[in-house]
Amino acid sequence: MTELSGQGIELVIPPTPEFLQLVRAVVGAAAGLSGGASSPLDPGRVADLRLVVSEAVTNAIEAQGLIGASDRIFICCRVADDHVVVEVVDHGPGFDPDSLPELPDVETPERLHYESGLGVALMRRLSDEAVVESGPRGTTVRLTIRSS
Amino acid sequence: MTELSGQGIELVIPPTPEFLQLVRAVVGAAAGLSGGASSPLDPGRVADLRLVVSEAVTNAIEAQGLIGASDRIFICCRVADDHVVVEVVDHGPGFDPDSLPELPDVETPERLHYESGLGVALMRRLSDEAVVESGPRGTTVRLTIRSS
Amino acid sequence: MQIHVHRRDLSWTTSDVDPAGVVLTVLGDLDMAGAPSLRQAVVAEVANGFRLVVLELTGVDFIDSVGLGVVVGALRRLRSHGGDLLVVCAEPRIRGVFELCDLDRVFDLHIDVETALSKRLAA
Amino acid sequence: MQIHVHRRDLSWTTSDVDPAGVVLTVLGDLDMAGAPSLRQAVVAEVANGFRLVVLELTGVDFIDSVGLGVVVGALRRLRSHGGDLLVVCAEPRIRGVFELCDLDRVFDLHIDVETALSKRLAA
Ligand SMILES: Nc1ncnc2c1ncn2[C@@H]1O[C@H](COP(=O)(O)OP(=O)(O)O)[C@@H](O)[C@H]1O
Ligand SMILES: Nc1ncnc2c1ncn2[C@@H]1O[C@H](COP(=O)(O)OP(=O)(O)O)[C@@H](O)[C@H]1O
Repeated sequence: MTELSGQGIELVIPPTPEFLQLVRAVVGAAAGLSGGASSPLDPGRVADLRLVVSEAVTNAIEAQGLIGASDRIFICCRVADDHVVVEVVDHGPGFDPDSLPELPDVETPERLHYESGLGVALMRRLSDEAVVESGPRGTTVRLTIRSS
Repeated sequence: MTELSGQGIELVIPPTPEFLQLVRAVVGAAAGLSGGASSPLDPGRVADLRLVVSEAVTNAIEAQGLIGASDRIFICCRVADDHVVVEVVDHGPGFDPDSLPELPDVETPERLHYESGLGVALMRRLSDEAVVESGPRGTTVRLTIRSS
Repeated sequence: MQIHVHRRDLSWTTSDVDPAGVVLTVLGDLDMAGAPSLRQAVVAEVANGFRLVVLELTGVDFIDSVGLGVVVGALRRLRSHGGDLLVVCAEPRIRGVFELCDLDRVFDLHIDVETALSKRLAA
Repeated sequence: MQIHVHRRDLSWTTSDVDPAGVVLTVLGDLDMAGAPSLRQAVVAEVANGFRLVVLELTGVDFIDSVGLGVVVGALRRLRSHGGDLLVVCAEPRIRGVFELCDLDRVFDLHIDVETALSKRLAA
């Protein structure tokens, strides 16, 4: 399915929020369990990994919800010597990550009207690499977290 | 891949014991999270499910270890109204579940020489259905746990 | 539901502070699955006339952008009713997520409920 | 490693019992990943001359057939050196796995270390 799908851990879940905690647990554990070798990531980077993956899967669930797509969401996680790569694949409507609206300045009163819109920024800030491939048939987000 | 692979949760892991705990966590959580609906299984049956799945995956890891097969092991879990079905697929050498040796009577001293050989019996005792499809290219174990 | 929200009237704890205050202690993972419970809890307190909510996040194991969104929404709701929201959060990992999103410039993140309330009294 | 094994000499606890006794308290999941640590711990105690091992499984969260196999192997090892193994396990779920395999006919499953030792003294 993807260039990663031949290695590491894979997880397929229904597109509902109840499974987010499970995804974080699996990815966090996989990052700590590279088949006997020790983890490339310290606990802080594992926490970052859990957060960015959670953001990506949340977006995948939201995107499929928008168009009522009940397809399951695919997550795979490959652990290398000094980094972890996670891919999240959905069948939502797709989007252009380069034309997302900006949030108002954080100290203005208008900012409080925005309860969303922080996920992609968090992914970009915490990942060493965040690649989005998106089209009308769905989105693949590939996140790389290196040891700090 | 299998008749179940279109639904529920799927997990693919490297064939090493470090991942057993993760498999139990995923299957236990999946049984409790049927996409918003409540679990068909009470906590005791979820514990049974975790045990039989752990036995099946342990055997899959052992079997692949015997022939040095590094293929990953596939686990899927489908949650229905009143039961959970789990399938474990390995690429080990296969076996005949109907011609396993019997253990000596539990109260004889010889019994203490057997540190293994209880897994398949446990799976059969705790599952409502345990189906083994096995051949030289691998084994699929399908375990059904009903609400008690 | 992946979170639990416990409530405790402030009037019950100390008479020095706003009697229309309440502490909401959140336990669990504040993500897309847990956020709705907290949102509902805040809506209910405001509807019941409470104007000071102390959000105690020390027992939160995980927070993401959806969880942050609920905290932002809670502040807006309280302010629009002339009230206020105080956030208590001792865990560096959770504080770090607020900081990453510059939300520490919107909320003071207090170490414990007592500190939050005493700073408010001093202000 | 998914389990921790803590050791405590019995001679240290009470002078009434076999001074060559040791309590091994196991914490975690006793499965194919955890079993080797326990097996090694028992082998080491026997090699060091201990002849009574009390296996304290109350902190075990999960046991499967591999875990049971290690307990059976531990009993055989101790008996073959003229020693004995006592199993302490209060948790019904863990006791249930022993019972499913009829291993409660091989081991008495004691409620706590004190009961295990006093039954042994009485015997
Ligand atoms: N996987 C995806 N599929 C489709 N659209 C997406 C996806 N991920 C993000 N988006 C779009 O990008 C927007 C911004 O995402 P994000 O920064 O995570 O904020 P939020 O999801 O809270 O709105 C979303 O509102 C959505 O329109
Ligand atoms: N997935 C499998 N592939 C190949 N052989 C298997 C598999 N599962 C079980 N077996 C065979 O059946 C035997 C009995 O299995 P089991 O009752 O689980 O005991 P144990 O695995 O402890 O020996 C194993 O020793 C092995 O030879």
